[in-house]
Amino acid sequence: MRKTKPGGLKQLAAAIALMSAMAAQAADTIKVGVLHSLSGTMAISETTLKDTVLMLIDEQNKKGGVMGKKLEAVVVDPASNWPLFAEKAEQLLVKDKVSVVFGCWTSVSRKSVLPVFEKNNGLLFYPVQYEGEESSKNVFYTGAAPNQQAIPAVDYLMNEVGVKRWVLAGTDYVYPRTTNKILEAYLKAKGVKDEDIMINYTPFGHSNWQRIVADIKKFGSAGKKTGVVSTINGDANVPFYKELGNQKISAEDIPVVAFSVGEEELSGIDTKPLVGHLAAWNYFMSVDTPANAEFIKKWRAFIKNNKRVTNDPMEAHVIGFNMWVKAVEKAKSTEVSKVIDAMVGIEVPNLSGGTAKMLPNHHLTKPVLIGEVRADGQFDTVWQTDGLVPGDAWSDYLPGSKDIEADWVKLKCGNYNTKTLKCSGQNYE
Amino acid sequence: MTNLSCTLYAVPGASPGPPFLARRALWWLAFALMLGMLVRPAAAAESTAFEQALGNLATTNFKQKERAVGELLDARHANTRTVLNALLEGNLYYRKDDKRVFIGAAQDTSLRLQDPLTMSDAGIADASDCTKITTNNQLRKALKSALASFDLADPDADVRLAAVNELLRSLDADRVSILRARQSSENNDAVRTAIQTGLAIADLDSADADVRLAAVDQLEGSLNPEAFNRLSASVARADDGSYAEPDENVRNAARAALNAINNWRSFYSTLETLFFGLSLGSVLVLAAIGLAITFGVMGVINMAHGELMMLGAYTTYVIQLLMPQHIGASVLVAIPVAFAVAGGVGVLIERGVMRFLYGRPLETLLATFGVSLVLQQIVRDIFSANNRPVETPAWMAGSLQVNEAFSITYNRLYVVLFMLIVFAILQLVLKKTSLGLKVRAVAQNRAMAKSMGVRTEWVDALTFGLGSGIAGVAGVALSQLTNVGPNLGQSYIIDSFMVVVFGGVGNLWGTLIGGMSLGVVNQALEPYAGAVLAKILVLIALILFIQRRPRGLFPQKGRAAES
Amino acid sequence: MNASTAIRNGWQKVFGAGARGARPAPGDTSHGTILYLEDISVSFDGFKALNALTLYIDAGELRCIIGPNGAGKTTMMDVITGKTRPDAGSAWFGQTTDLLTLSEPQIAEAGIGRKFQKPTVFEQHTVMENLELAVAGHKTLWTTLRSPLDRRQHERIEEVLETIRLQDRRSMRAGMLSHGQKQWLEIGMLLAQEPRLLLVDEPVAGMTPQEVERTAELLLSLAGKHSVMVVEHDMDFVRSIAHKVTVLHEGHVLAEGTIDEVQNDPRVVEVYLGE
Amino acid sequence: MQTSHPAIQLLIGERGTQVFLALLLTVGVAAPIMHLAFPEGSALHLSSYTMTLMGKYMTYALLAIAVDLVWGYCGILSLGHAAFFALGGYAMGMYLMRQIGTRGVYGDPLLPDFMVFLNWKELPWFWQGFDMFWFAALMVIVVPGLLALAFGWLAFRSRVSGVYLSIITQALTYALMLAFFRNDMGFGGNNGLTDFKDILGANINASETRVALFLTSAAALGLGYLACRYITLSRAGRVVQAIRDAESRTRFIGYRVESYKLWVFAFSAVLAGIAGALYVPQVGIINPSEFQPINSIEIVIWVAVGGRGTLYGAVAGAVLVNYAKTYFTATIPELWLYALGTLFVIVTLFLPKGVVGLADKFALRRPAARTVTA
Repeated sequence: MRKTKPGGLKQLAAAIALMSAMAAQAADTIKVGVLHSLSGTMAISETTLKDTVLMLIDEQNKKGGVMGKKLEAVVVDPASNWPLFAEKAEQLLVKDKVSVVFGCWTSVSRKSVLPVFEKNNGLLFYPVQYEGEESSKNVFYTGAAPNQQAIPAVDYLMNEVGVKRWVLAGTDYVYPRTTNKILEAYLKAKGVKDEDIMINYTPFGHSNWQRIVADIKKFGSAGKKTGVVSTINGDANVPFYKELGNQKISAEDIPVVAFSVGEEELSGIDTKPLVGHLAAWNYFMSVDTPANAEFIKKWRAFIKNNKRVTNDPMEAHVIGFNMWVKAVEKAKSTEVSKVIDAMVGIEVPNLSGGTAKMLPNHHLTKPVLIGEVRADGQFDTVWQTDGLVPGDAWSDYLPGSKDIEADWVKLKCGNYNTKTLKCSGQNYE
Repeated sequence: MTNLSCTLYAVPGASPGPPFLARRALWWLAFALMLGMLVRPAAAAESTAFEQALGNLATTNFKQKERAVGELLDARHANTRTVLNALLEGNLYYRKDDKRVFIGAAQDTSLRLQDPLTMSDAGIADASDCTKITTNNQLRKALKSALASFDLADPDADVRLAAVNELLRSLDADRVSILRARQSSENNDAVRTAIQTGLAIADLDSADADVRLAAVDQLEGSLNPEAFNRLSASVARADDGSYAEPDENVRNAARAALNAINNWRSFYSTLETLFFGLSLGSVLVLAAIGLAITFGVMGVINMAHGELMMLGAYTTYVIQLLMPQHIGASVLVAIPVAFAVAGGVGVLIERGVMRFLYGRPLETLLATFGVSLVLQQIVRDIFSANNRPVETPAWMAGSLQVNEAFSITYNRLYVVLFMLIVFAILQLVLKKTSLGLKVRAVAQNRAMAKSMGVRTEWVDALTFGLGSGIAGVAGVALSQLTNVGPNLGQSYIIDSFMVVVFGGVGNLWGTLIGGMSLGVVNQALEPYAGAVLAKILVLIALILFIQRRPRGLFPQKGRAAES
Repeated sequence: MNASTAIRNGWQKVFGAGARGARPAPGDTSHGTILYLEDISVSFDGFKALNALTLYIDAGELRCIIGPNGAGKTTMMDVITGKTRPDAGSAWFGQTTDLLTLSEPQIAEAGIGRKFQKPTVFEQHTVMENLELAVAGHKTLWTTLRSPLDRRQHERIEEVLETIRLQDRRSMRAGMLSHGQKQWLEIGMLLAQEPRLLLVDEPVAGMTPQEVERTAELLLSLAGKHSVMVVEHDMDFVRSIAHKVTVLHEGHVLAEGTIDEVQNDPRVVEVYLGE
Repeated sequence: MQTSHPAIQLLIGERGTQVFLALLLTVGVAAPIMHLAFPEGSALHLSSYTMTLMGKYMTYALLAIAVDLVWGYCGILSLGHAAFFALGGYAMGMYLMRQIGTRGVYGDPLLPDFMVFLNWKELPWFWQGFDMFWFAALMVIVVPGLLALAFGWLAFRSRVSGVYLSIITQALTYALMLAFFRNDMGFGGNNGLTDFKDILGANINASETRVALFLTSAAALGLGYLACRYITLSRAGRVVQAIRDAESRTRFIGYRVESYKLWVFAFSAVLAGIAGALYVPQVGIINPSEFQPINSIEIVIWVAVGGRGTLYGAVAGAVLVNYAKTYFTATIPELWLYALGTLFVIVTLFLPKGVVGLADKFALRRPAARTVTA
């Protein structure tokens, strides 16, 4: 709050006029909630997404807003604190009465706000690749499901690189656990033996990788081509890759394919030891399309930094935001129920030259790209799926979920059991 | 020629890939060796094949690129090696309009082109008109393998050794014969041993039991993992009760060899664990030692200690930004600068906040916690919430390969040494300088020191600055091991306090020995319990230890300490 | 002490089990001696604070202990009250109570009270509360939590207040008292505890001459009913109260006797003059 | 003249206590009425968001009281009280998880969702019984209490004190955090326990349930306050404060210091556990980050900001700091750490007795609380 300088009544009057004008305008805006951590451990990843949403809102307002109304961002800081996520979500929905929320990164933050969104009939766009096993009426998942990231990546290693021995290394939380469970089942279905799979979990922020990397090296010296599938989260990656480099494990010997390392993370890493290691995403900044070039230009202008990078979750927000705008215009209302109904089937162009379509299970169709890390922190796409892969909320490779289906159009259910013909979870009565 | 190679590629089962390419490179080399000279063909036919192969590189399809590399080798052109090298290093481009391939040197937004056929200058082109011919892992491996066979006759023994090791990565009959040919003329011991190991591994497949036996003898004591794999395989019993190795004598010899190898392996793995422990311990000690001063000597519960380390790490980053051409020296320059920055901030904290709080140790916790929040946010505002990339200088990358079962990574080794140096200097400062004397005097009896003319305020500020400065120096070391971001401090503060308390507050030796033993115990447990459980067990052990010895490993003794 | 008794003792220390149960009457003085210290040695980092110290206190006796700085006076008191465990030797309270096996509160409960060299009263508490804390009675958590003081205890506190002449300061925080008053309060706390053996460390330091006089009277009046051990530097004060004086030097007893005997002992003279 | 029975002094005596109890009563009565009786949109309507927030603050306040009892009165600086809070929360969370029944996403009647995806076939032994409320409620008290007893017995018996004690309490909560983060432990790993449906048969998100939870929190806070006040006013309370000021002196008068410390510590842990149990249904999630060492430090900071050694100060600190957090993170999300950090520094430097110390200064010639006891 700036104080009005004691410069006379004129200024004061002007200020009052301005404020009342703002108030008048505020009444006529559509509020958009931004629920990303700006402090604490997750600020590293989430601050960028907050800026992305602000840029998208800015762009949209330049185009005249939505349905003739300006958009107004309501930014809060849940501070990487999971209960605070729920509190802030409730504040956005109940107090600020926002029409839509873009937010969350970690699974636990999403799980924390989920009941709040369902209770208050809110609308959340969740932009990060995640473990699946969820489909809520009030959430649209614009990041990748496991079948849009993990399985194609393993296919690539198996078929193109010839990997026979697998290390599944991850941070000990839900996303890696689930992903590895799916991958383990998938690999076994493909005939990989137990002794050729090594699974390892480490705590958040693990920094002493000497032992584990030495173990991977030993595991990889058994005469079969070995690959590492890494679901190691955020901060633990830097020391992991450093240790790999220092113990002279090159990408040619033991390639590591990561699902949580993107351009943003690489911009904080000395990339020399990583060159050649792989990442699987649905978007790379290096993708050579006009839409992407345009987006990068706008982003750099908005953030006033000519070196800032873009990444996959940002693209997810771009897609999600554009879809929401389209859905609102289609429904001619920002009312959440109407927008939810209008969302399914909406198509918007993604940044890699294809089209993202919202599916009845509230997931997207996405291309899958495998890239090798370059020395400059970008990725060379070395492989990509032929077409778009539809996101699968419930994995076909997990015993608990293979019979479950999500369909918010026909079944009106996020977890319909095709065996028992029952819907449990959100719409359970 | 082209036709011929086409038919060659059509052979079913000849999977494209590294061995395939390398084999041809080897044939070529064998041919050259037989002639006793490097081939210098200037014949037109070869040039044509070479040119065609080059043209095939102008693609985004990696399979096609691999084939083109094969063709390049087949062309046996004098410039093959140069082109392959350029491809490996990412200096090969093709012009978008006519798909002609050039070796390019980037100059800002333009490229200086060189014609690979004639090695003559081909002018300057705009970078956007050319496309870089990218490689992937498989292609790079193939290239390296192909280039290795060129290096086998290199005058530098290290290059030859690397080449032999490269060839050993995937042995086949062709390579074996090349290595056998090379064996006699090789005069370097290390290279010859490597060749012999490779040949012995190959000899395990011999039809002659005596040759196999000799090979097993040769491999006894070898730490080559491939040797171990092959020996293990030879004595493994198949489902039908038969052995891969039919001869009983050879099997027994192989078992004996395996025993010996296993003994060595477990010996080296113990050494490895010990080193892992010491290096983890060094990190703990480095992180804790500044705290041992501010907390142990001054009694300030400095929650901002982690943030002071963070400042040191960011200082390293800034120094690297300032001297991008001298990354190798930047880390060394960063050490004194980080000391000054963190120490200066420490003095500011002391003068601004701490000096009002002496005698109220618990309130220092509150105030420094507030300071730590502010420092974090300042860094977040200046450098953004993202991690910052701190480069590892070349001299700190890689590892010291003691043998094939045991290597020590340089960065960890330097951290251990660095910690010892910091510790030694600190001991010297505290024991041999007048500042040290005053610091110890104030720590023991503030009032008495004051009445004897020691300017306690000045000593307090310098002591706090010293502890903070050392935290900054620790931050430089951490920048080489982990993320440089606003949360860096948070992840070390708890561990630091535990080390100081475990060692005994106010005792630097306690901190050293405490940190080292916690590191070693943690690493010794990790193979059995996993990383998380090992840490939990260490924490529980710490709790139980403190209740056995309520004042840490080296308690302060005497009547003063009792009250 | 074997492991199981160690654990049991630890358990009792913490939970106070058996505190209200039957215990042998401590300080059985049927042989006329209340404190036996035999061959006690204590060392800190190689420095011998006590060196084979042997000392007996009779029941009802008022004994003064003198000695130069570092003679081991305070350490001796620490040993008696359980604060410091000796490296060797034995310490018995009467014939039946082995002090070396008891914790500080058990020793206090057995009937040994102590006044420290530096007056240590509870400065945040009022004078009254200080005495309430000290007054004899069950001191387990359950009792103190559940019930206020009984009538007898209140009477005792009133008596003590009168003795130490702090009646009109009863509601004042102890931290606000003058140095001398603090000394008195601490003595009062000692009295309220109703110990059988009082260890008094430099009771008159910082007192006015009148106060010193009154303290001497008080200590003399205590002797007979209680046993009192006084450590003091002030020789006039010692002369005014002492029947028997013990001189400590370098951790052991140098001389023992009446004040005149001691003052004429050449070894004592040498120790004091040498200082 | 004579110290009156502490029970009588509970409600009279300190002005701070009177103010606190009056406020608690007002809020406790007014908030539910404003929430239920006035329709949404009315100026007097209180949203469930605000009410839940207030309920959350109350559990924090109870936690702060618990810490104040051990730190402010007994001088034990526990930097591990978040562990007891979280354990109480987990006990309640386990009950709530069991109430989900077949409404989980996988529809398993017995196993919570996270166990289904970990492929667990049966309920682990330590989850047995948590389908019954009384059992869970008992565990809310027993688990933190027993842990505190065991830990305290080890620590106090061997006279671990000062920073050594503080650091091993940190080690305790740190170890628990790492353990609970492990998915193999069977407490849901990083995601913890969430997506609760019912409590005692009532929909946990319904307004009436929220009111009931709010009232329970208010009652727990009130009762917890009075219990602590009773303890501090009793003779035992004076012994406890004597231990804080001069531990070895207290020992020489004949008090079993270890025993006092242990039971105060355990009682405080139980209070923290109860606070945690009330916290969880209101915020809807419990996860291992509640065990974070930094959380425990924060609690101590609430107490210090409010005013150590006065129970109402602890309450004031908890509410003030958390309100500041709520307010700042919404209004100045980019700057709130500066605000909070500076607040801590300022309070330490200029308000050594916390904000209630400041309030006392302004209350003119108020008779000292202690003199009232005479």
